[in-house]
Amino acid sequence: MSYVDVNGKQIEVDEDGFICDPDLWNEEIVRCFARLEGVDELTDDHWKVIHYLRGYYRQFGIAPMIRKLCKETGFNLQRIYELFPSGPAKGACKLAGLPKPTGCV
Amino acid sequence: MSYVDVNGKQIEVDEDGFICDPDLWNEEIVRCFARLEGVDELTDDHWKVIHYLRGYYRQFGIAPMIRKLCKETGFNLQRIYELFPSGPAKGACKLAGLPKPTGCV
Amino acid sequence: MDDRETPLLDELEEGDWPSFVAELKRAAEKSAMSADLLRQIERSYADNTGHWKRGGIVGVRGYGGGVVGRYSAMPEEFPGVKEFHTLRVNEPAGFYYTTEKLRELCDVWDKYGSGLLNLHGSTGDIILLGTTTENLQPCFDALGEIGFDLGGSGSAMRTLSCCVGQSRCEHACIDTMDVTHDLTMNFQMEIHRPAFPYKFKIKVSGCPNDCAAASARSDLAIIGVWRDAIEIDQQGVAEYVDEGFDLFNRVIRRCPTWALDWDAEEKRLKLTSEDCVHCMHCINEMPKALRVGQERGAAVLIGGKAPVVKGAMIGWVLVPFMRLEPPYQELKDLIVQVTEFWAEHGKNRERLAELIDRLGMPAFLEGIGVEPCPQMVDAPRSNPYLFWREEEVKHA
Amino acid sequence: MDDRETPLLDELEEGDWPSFVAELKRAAEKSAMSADLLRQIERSYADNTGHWKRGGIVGVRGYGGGVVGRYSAMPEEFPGVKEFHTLRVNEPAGFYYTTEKLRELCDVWDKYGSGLLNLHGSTGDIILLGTTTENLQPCFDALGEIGFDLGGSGSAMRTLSCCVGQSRCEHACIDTMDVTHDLTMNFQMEIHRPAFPYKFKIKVSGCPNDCAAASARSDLAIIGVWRDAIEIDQQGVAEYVDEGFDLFNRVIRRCPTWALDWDAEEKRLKLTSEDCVHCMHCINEMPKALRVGQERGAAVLIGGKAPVVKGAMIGWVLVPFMRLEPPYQELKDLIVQVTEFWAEHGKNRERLAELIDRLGMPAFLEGIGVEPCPQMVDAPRSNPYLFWREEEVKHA
Amino acid sequence: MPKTDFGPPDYREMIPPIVRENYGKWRYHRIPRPGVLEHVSETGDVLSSVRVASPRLVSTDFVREICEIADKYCGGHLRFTTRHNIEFLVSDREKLQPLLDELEGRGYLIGGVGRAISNVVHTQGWIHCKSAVTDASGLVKSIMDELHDYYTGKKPVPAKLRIAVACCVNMCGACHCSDIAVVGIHRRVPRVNDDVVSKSCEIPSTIASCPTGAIRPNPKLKSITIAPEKCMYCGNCAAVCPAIDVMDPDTDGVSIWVGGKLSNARTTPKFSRLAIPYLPNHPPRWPEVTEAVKNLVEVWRQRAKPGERMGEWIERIGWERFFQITGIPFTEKHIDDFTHATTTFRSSMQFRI
Amino acid sequence: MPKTDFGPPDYREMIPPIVRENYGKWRYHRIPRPGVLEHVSETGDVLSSVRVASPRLVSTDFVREICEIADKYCGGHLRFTTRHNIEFLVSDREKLQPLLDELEGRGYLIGGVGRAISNVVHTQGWIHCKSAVTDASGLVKSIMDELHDYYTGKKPVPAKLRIAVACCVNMCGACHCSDIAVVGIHRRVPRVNDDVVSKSCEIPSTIASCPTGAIRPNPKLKSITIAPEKCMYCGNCAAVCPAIDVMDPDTDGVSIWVGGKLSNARTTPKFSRLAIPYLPNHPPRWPEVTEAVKNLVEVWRQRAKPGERMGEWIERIGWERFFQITGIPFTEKHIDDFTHATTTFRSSMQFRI
Ligand code: SRM
Ligand code: SRM
Ligand code: SRM
Ligand code: SRM
Ligand code: SF4
Ligand code: SF4
Ligand code: SF4
Ligand code: SF4
Ligand code: SF4
Ligand code: SF4
Ligand code: SF4
Ligand code: SF4
Repeated sequence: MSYVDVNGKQIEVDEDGFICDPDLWNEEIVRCFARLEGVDELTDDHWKVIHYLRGYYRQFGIAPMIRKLCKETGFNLQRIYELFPSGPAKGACKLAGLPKPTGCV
Repeated sequence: MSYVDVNGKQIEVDEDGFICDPDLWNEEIVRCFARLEGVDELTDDHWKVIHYLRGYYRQFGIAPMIRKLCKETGFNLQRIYELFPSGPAKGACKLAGLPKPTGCV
Repeated sequence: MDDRETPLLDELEEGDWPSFVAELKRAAEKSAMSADLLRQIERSYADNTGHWKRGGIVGVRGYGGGVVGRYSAMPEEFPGVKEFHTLRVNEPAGFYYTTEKLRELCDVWDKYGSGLLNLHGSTGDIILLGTTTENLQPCFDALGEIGFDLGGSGSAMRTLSCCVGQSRCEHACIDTMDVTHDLTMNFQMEIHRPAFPYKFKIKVSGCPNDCAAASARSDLAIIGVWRDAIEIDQQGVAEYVDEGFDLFNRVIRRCPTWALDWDAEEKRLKLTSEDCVHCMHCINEMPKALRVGQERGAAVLIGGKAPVVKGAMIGWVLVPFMRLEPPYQELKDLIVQVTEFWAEHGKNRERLAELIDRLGMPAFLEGIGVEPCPQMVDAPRSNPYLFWREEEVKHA
Repeated sequence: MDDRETPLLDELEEGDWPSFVAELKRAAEKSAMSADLLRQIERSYADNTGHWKRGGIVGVRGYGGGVVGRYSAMPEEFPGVKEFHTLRVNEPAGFYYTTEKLRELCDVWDKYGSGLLNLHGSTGDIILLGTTTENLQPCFDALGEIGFDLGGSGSAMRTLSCCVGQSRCEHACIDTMDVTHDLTMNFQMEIHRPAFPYKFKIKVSGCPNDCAAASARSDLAIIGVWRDAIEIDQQGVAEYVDEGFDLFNRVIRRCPTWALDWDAEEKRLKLTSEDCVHCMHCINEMPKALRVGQERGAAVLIGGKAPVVKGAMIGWVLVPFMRLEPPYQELKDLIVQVTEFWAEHGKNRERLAELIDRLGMPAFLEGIGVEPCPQMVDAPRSNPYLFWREEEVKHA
Repeated sequence: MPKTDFGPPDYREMIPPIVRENYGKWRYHRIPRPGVLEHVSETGDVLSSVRVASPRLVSTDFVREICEIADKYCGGHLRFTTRHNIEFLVSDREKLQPLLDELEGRGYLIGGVGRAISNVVHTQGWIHCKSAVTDASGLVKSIMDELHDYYTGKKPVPAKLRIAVACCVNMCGACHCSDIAVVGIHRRVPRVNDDVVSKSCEIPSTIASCPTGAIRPNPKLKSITIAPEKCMYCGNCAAVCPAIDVMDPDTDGVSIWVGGKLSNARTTPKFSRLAIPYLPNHPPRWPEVTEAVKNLVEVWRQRAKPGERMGEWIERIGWERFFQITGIPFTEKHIDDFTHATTTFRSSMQFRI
Repeated sequence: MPKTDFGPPDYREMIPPIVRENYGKWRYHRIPRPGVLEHVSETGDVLSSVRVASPRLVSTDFVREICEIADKYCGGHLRFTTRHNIEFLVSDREKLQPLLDELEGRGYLIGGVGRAISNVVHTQGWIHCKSAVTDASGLVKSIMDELHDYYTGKKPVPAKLRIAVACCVNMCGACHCSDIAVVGIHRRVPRVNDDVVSKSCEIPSTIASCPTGAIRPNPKLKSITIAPEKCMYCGNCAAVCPAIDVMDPDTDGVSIWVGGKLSNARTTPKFSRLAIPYLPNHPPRWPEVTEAVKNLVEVWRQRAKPGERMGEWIERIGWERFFQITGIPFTEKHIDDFTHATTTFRSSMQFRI
């Protein structure tokens, strides 16, 4: 396991940079992760996606399917990749503090 | 629908003589039904079967399978027919105030 | 009864095929019940729907089945069929009768019932069609006098039936009628006092032609088969060929496993016996020349049934070969094993096939103590979802 | 690297079949990653188990897939494979290469990765086996320079692949390579940015021989077929026969529908074309004399997949015949219809076949607007459990 | 206690002497004329069995009549077949022709043997069953009035053809494995009387009775609810629970199934498959059903090879062509969507286009 | 933004001139010697393809080596087959024999064409996959070291034979439709780390991932529980949830499946069927597996008719005899008990006793 320094706090993440204890998640962590994922500025659109993901996960215990994410946020897939260049799973879910999605490889 | 006179009370039964409203069931009814089913005297053994049937029905919402009935009461099939000459379904269940069993015809 | 009362049914008196309406009328002349039956049926034809009530649990003393209760839904209009129960009467094996016995039966039935009957019901019973609750017991008693007992109904072992077998068929590998009669006598308790999760049917066919339709209609089918080579009378075959019989197209090419070949020079039919799957086709086509082998016995198939609930099934091979000689102990033991397991694990109204489907064939086989064999399957499993018992894995 | 470090693997350098261990060693000479890979594999051989961690979500910017992340479970011991991700590189249709292109690829891979690769992965990709997270992006960029893009991974449309088709096969009813390339270009978005419930595979075979194994390994298989009669060069057939070819046993008898017959007098092969089910057998056996017909197109089969979760499937006929000419619009529309329906109704990790199994084929067909046809089934349903739409019943 | 468990008459007392003497000794048989089987024993004895159609639903007088005939020609013995035909068993060769003459004189139909259409296995229908969607006896009579020439052998057919009729999907016959099966079906979701459910229904059994899991408990009403989109009207719930009604004369109908068989000859036993999902239920003559059955028989009769049963013929020509030739439309209803549906989908390129 | 979505190299730039010129014009082919295909075009052109075995897992130097050969004899063109063989494409007839000589000289195996065993389709194994029960590459090498004579044509076989190896039941190949398939299997119920589940598992997905419904939620621990009697160790839950571990070197093993195929020639595509449920996982040479595969090949080779593939041969002689001849015991494991099990039970009297 490795650690990411978030304003001095050591946050444990797995090899892929996903947070190990989702309970530790907070907005500062997002900002820090964002930089690592190539997101320079966190806009409202970013937050919309992040909040949607967290809400969905809290309710259903799983990450939404991408199609659902697009539908509910109103962003098409292209736009999601603009917001999160490493994609919804590697990018958005990671920032939202979700467990690694189970979509297949 | 027809009615059976139980000590002056008219109890509604279907063509087969099964009680229409199981909530009306009581021991007097049993005694009356018993006569109609050719059971001359209600012994402890009879009551054991009847109480078992009612208990099971209350718990599971269905009549027990015959095999279960035999096992739990300790009476073999032969004995059940001695107690209730018209058999466990037509005889015992009817006396116990259960709905008509769904075993096939 | 007035002829014009049944204009719709009357149409079914026309035509060459024997008419059940004629029979209804014949009975109606003697029986008020039958007359009302005729009227109620006419009403069904007019309304396009049946007029019987659901339910009907009636019977005779000491038995849990053998009678199907039936009440008219329009008893005021058709009082004769207010109660119109049928008695299922166990047929003699092979459906053979002396006219004397049949007449006795008719007399009893004219006395206690509608005078209408089915020869036979599709399970095999003689169906005495329509009597009152009151008449059930006396009718049963009178039947007993002439040697007719009731058959099965409800969650019981049902009346057995069989093909004509050795009594009139050259193909019979087993004595179907004797097996049927013997099992029937042996399982009287199971037939008359329902104690199973659901119905349980047994039928017996003498060979794979399955003239008793056993594999589709019985939870346990007993079907005769042999395991040595087909007996070939080469002279007989040559005669067929000489008479212009198209051996190649009628037989050789249609053998499912190409087990046969014709040696034109030697005028010999060659059989690769290990390829023969006992389909009967060649024997059926040339009964004068070919004959089932000498090592005879039966296979036991299980699970045949109609569509409800999990879909229709055609019986599955449980035992590919079993010798069958009186007193058929091995067979009886197997039936007990199977029904015991089912009675123990089956749910209410769950047929044997459905139980096996739910628990898995391996679990069932283990439960009844039968060894797996390749004849049981068309092909081994294709999915990798294998179970392992703890002992097996530990030793590895 | 010391030879005695890998005694177990060394045994696999013996024998005539080309050795992957030799390849590992060749790569290990140049690459520290490969050297550690070799060591870790040796350890696996000793321990009887793999030493990779689960998980691994890494990639390149702008894509959601194309890389399979992999981390060693023993990074201290084998630091070279601490990160050991594979890049799935989309192969050119038909697996044809110029040596120039292959060399360029090798150069890039020696620079950024382990120097080990699979030609090819079983989906069809070039699998570049092992690089670090850091090197992913530069490697991808360098691949782009030489014209290699990534293929699919994750819940995406996967890299397509096909048989050699018209480029080298006389049986090809469609231009498999062009279809593959065209679809690949058309569906770049779906390949690179996973947005489906699960993986979705497409493979293309030129005829029912299915040399791309499409029907077993693709959610949507495109398989060439014709619908007029097989072209018969009678002269050619006669030559086969004259040369002693056993026409009856090798062809006529093995045609699954007995569509062929040999007229020995006229020396003509007679084809009952309506009986031909395009199995290819006769054409395969006599390629010099028989040929697929002229009205050519493809069938589309859906649902092929491996065992997990509901069991393995072989593709089911969805469209029995479709003409396939560029720009393949009908086919593309169909693919969009199918994937849209699946994306809309499928659950996470539910393959197309599993969705159809869950909802029923009739509901699926209605959903994608394809008319039912008898080619879709081996036989119509046998259970009486039919659904009726309200409109249908009302009009009755 | 009354006498019980004594079982049926012993067959040994029912069989005629010739059968007793040649039991297990029959060598072969031939069919000298339609409707007659001639079994030859290794003892040299010859037994002629004359097969005659029966409506199955008969009066005692009918029985007495056939007994009378059997007394006259068969030494007082007769039998019935597993398909409900009557068989007169003639051991005295002299009596065969007179028997045939008398039977014909009385209007009996002789046939059903060998390559023929035999009697129809059927069920109770409106005569006695509470579940009957249609009337089996009436359907059989209507159909066989059209087809009896194939029974008597006046018109030859390529092979045995077994027809079965069932008045509901319980299929109290071997409909599911018949060359042609006629089955009554419902098409409307059952109506539930909640009040009666709460009193006389074993709710768990009723829920378990539904093949497609369409039934949910409705605890509020102490009743159950049927999900209409899941219900395919099999009526099994109505068999289990008296408070459920599935009958509906307006929408009930008849379906037709083809290609089943049971013998193992050549091909293994086969299920019947859906041909026509719905035809109207039109007593007393069911013209649509009769017509459809006749069409199926005719199409088969004219095209099958000798010895080829319905299902074998269809498999040879392919279901694609079966639908084309018969003119029956292929619809989404023909595609299975029950438990094992996927195993019936075509997983190959072997089809006709 | 970097360049994206430009797709693979265009095949038109990859194919050799002879292919470009004869695209769609090939008339027939013949197999002049094992491992060589000769395609004849309607233009008269002849293309010889020389097929050579590849370990599939190769180094860049290997690739450079084959490129060098292709430059010398094939104008700088080559291709790979769908089963990972290398094909050298020779348009200049003169160069064919020298190419063959050079290949043989360098120790390449030429073969896999026509009636032969071709290359083994296989998977990553311990080389790269986290799910690998066994090592695919090692198994392939061990098996093919025994069978290469059937690849090169030194020993002829009756028909094509396709072998596939997969390191787990995900079967990343077409194992499920191969003449012989070798598949790694687990035999122990996975272990669950409840603590990790609660943190990094999508519980609903994990529950849904189990084919047999063995997984239940365990709300108390915010985790899940596996019912051991329902689990058949497929490992799918472990693929979905990082907290589940199914690996167990002590009990893991290898299974063997036979009789699958994919072509539509003669018979329709078939699934492979279980032959041997378990053999030990014995690297580096897997003697038990190698032996078993060889036995299967030999038995088939000696008994099948010309042109008869493994599954066709088995179906002709019957599974009963297959088990008898191969000496493989038939056990309860061979009897299906998954969803469509009942459709695989023998519903006929057609069997060998
Ligand atoms: C009388 C008979 C039809 C006939 O006219 O021949 C018959 C009549 C009934 N059958 Fe049957 N079955 C009859 C043979 C069959 C057969 C054929 C056989 O036994 O060979 C089958 C198919 C084989 C099988 O058992 O699967 C059959 C499958 C059913 C089923 C569906 C069972 C299933 O598992 O799918 C039911 C439904 C039920 O049990 O609730 C049923 C239920 C019924 C009931 C009892 C319906 C009911 O609940 O009231 C029918 C009573 C009709 C009546 O009022 O008399 N009957 N039933 C047959 C019995 C006659 C006899 O004893 O000889
Ligand atoms: C690399 C490859 C095997 C190979 O050595 O060739 C492969 C490797 C993996 N497959 Fe596969 N599959 C590969 C072709 C296949 C195929 C064959 C095909 O595509 O033609 C199949 C069967 C067809 C199918 O898709 O059903 C296949 C069926 C699976 C499955 C089971 C899917 C199912 O629905 O049954 C999984 C399980 C999963 O998705 O979690 C799977 C999962 C995997 C994973 C991603 C396992 C994992 O979760 O880590 C493997 C990654 C190994 C690694 O570390 O690189 N792989 N996988 C193949 C991809 C190479 C390529 O892109 O060219
Ligand atoms: C009398 C009867 C047995 C009984 O105990 O009652 C019987 C008797 C004979 N059957 Fe049968 N079968 C009888 C019902 C059946 C049934 C069951 C059914 O129809 O419900 C079958 C299975 C039907 C199916 O496959 O769907 C049946 C399938 C056969 C076959 C196989 C035909 C085929 O090619 O598929 C033969 C062989 C033959 O006819 O060549 C056969 C042959 C025979 C032979 C020739 C056997 C013999 O040598 O005596 C008998 C005369 C045949 C005939 O009628 O053409 N019997 N036979 C049954 C007469 C029924 C009827 O009245 O029509
Ligand atoms: C090169 C290749 C296509 C490609 O794009 O790479 C190919 C090429 C040819 N196949 Fe194939 N098949 C190729 C994989 C397949 C596959 C797929 C697989 O194995 O994964 C199949 C389906 C396998 C199966 O059924 O399980 C396949 C089933 C066939 C068949 C059917 C054989 C049969 O009787 O079942 C033929 C016809 C024949 O050989 O007579 C065939 C015929 C041919 C012909 C003769 C076609 C032609 O006229 O050019 C080619 C040479 C055959 C040969 O190698 O004997 N090809 N062929 C593949 C070579 C694979 C290899 O390296 O061995
Ligand atoms: S099943 Fe066989 S033994 Fe019985 S009557 Fe038919 S042909 Fe004869
Ligand atoms: S009984 Fe059937 S399988 Fe056996 S040889 Fe005769 S036709 Fe062939
Ligand atoms: S699938 Fe057909 S077209 Fe393609 S290579 Fe094979 S034989 Fe040729
Ligand atoms: S392609 Fe197949 S089905 Fe068609 S004629 Fe040739 S062998 Fe027969
Ligand atoms: S088929 Fe249905 S309606 Fe007819 S008798 Fe059987 S249960 Fe009754
Ligand atoms: S009719 Fe059949 S499908 Fe409909 S609810 Fe009742 S049992 Fe279920
Ligand atoms: S078969 Fe299993 S272990 Fe092998 S590569 Fe595929 S997923 Fe990995
Ligand atoms: S290993 Fe497979 S069967 Fe066992 S719990 Fe996991 S998913 Fe279910």
